[in-house]
Amino acid sequence: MQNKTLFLTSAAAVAAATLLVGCATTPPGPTAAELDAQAMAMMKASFREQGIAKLDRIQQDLGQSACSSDKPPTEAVAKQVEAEALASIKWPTGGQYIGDWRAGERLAQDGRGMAWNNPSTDPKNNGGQCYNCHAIDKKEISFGTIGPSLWNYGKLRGVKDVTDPVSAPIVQYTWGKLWNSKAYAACSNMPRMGHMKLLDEQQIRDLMALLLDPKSPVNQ
Amino acid sequence: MADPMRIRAQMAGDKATVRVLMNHEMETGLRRDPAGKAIPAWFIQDVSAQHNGKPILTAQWGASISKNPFLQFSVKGAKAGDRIAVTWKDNKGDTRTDEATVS
Amino acid sequence: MRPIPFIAAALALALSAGAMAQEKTSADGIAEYRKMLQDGNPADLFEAKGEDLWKKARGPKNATLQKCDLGLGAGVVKGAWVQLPRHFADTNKVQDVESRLVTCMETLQGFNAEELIKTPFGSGEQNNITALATWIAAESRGQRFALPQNHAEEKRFYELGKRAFFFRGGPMDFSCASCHTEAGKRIRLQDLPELTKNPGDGVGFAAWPAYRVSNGQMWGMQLRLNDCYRQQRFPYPGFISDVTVALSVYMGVNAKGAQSIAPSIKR
Amino acid sequence: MLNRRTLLTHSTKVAALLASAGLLPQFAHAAYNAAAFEMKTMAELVKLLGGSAPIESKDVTITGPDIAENGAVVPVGASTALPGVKRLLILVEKNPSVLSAAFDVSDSVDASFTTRVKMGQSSNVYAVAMMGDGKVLFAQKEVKVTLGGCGG
Repeated sequence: MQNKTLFLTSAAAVAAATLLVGCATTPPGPTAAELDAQAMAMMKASFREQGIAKLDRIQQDLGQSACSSDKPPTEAVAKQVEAEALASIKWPTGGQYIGDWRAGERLAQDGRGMAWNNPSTDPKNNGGQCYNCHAIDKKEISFGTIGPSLWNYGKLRGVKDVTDPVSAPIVQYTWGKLWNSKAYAACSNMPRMGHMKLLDEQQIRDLMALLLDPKSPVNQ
Repeated sequence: MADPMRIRAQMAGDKATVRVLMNHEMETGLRRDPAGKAIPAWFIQDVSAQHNGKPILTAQWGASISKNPFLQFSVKGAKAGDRIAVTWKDNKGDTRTDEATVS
Repeated sequence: MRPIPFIAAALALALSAGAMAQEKTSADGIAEYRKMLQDGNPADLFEAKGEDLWKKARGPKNATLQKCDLGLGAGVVKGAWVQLPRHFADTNKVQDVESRLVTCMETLQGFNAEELIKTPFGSGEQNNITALATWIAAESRGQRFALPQNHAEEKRFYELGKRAFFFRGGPMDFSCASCHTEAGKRIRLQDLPELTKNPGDGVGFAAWPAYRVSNGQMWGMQLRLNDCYRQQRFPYPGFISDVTVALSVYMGVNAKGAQSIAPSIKR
Repeated sequence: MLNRRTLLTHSTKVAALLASAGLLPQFAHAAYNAAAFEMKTMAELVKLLGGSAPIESKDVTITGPDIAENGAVVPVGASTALPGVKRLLILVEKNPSVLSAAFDVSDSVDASFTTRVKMGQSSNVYAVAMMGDGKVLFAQKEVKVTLGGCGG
């Protein structure tokens, strides 16, 4: 099957080159648009499903395809992605934003979930994988640097009481960022934890507590 | 049969530095396979070395030695061209001996 | 009185650098750990096995691989690794080392290519392919990457590889680019090579095949990419599928001039 | 639990092997001491091996990294320049079995060995020198084991 695809795509490339050969001094390769189409065909032909990882995972949504090149999307597309993401955010039931920072720390440490060797896509089996990319509690020296440091996240933003209305904007922003990071940056590297059902509401509450609870070690 | 070892023996001053890599799983017996079944312990227990046929070292290992074990030691009074042999034996009774020439 | 401002300044500097200093210490510790492992890389075991396999008559045709053309002519191994993947006229395909080995094992030794491709990593002939790739890479140790980009298919595969590199998908919106487009970034404590350009000697593409201490396995680039896609939460890339070869062309061409240290040792 | 049972079956197996040890002369004098690999602490272990209470000593050296990027492979070395050393041990305090390796020192080799051990968690590692006169000297070092990245 792979062979056939390759044959077909190269045949197409040869055909395209033959057509154009009359009006160019050097035989041109495929155009950018042709390569885009060939790349999509290649992605489709090269992968097979395995365990919980089905082929729909390489069917891109608007945001994914808009952020799939070395150039950022146009401002209009970025705005559209962000607006759709913002509208998708599910705010917490009963306005309960904050859970248990201890459970949050365990989630932040846990990098498992959603890979083809994992048993199920149930959020209960997933970690938040936060330390992969962020410094969080200073005591953990094994942290990544793709995202910004979250040490003193709540403290630096002046959160003394998470229920105080003064804290509401930062509390809501943090929930939104965890639920669907693309609401605030179309091509954010951060997974959409809530929107893609990587974590459930309670798990996000626990991460919220890790970041915002004045008692959390992060804010000492 | 077990795969061969890699033995390098190089002169350093009046001694030969011997570095050995062994092909072995070194299963602790404490791990489980994906189906939840305990993986039986399988590890090298005895290691010995000979210099030109004369025993110079014996060692006993537990299952906590890393997979594909590494061992380094120095042989006194060795010279280029001497033979260094290393033997291991595991808990299943499998054994392997390989030899290197000091360079 | 003179020294006081100096001391105060130094103290202030020391305080502000406090957090940084701790990070530096763990980075130094990790560097020291990696250095300790350099001497006695178990990859040597696989390299030796690969050399034996190359010279041993095997398969239904009971033949060796010594007439296998890795791009520099039949049987030429030295220097071949740093020019792979490349286009091969006989198959009219761009092939990486593993893909080329499958071709040679089929044509010279009579193995069934489909069977080889279906064999899971870490078992049977797949282990032999990894060992062979390890030895082939080792024969070019110290040489600099110079993938050919003359053939139209080589250029096309570079472009396809670039597109695959930036392709976002899966439940976590990851692409290769999520982790590998900036210098100096880490996942946990693991440094991430910047793969859109030459990331330096012995870094990124120039560091594989490698022995993985975490699981005691030898990994060729095919398994390396396979596990990248597992961690990207993608579906399963076929062994020697076009996407894997195209990505290798993209990374390999970008790594032009980087010195190969393969086989190396990795966390 | 599992550990003990496995080791017990080993002891039987080893006993059987010893009966045929004549085939392997280099091992004839070194029966595998399965009991030693069941000990949980340095004190227990040294007592079992017939040594006196271990004393920390500058004359014994333990080498290893401050931080191990992966606990599956931690390079450790034990050495001493003291004359009269009979045996060098490498221990990992928090492993299920404290003893990793025991090297019998002869006049033909340096009392210096390097190997690699598995560590389940951050722990002290020890080099223990058992001397001909029954004294037991040791050196220790803490090795931090870091968590791996990503999904593992």
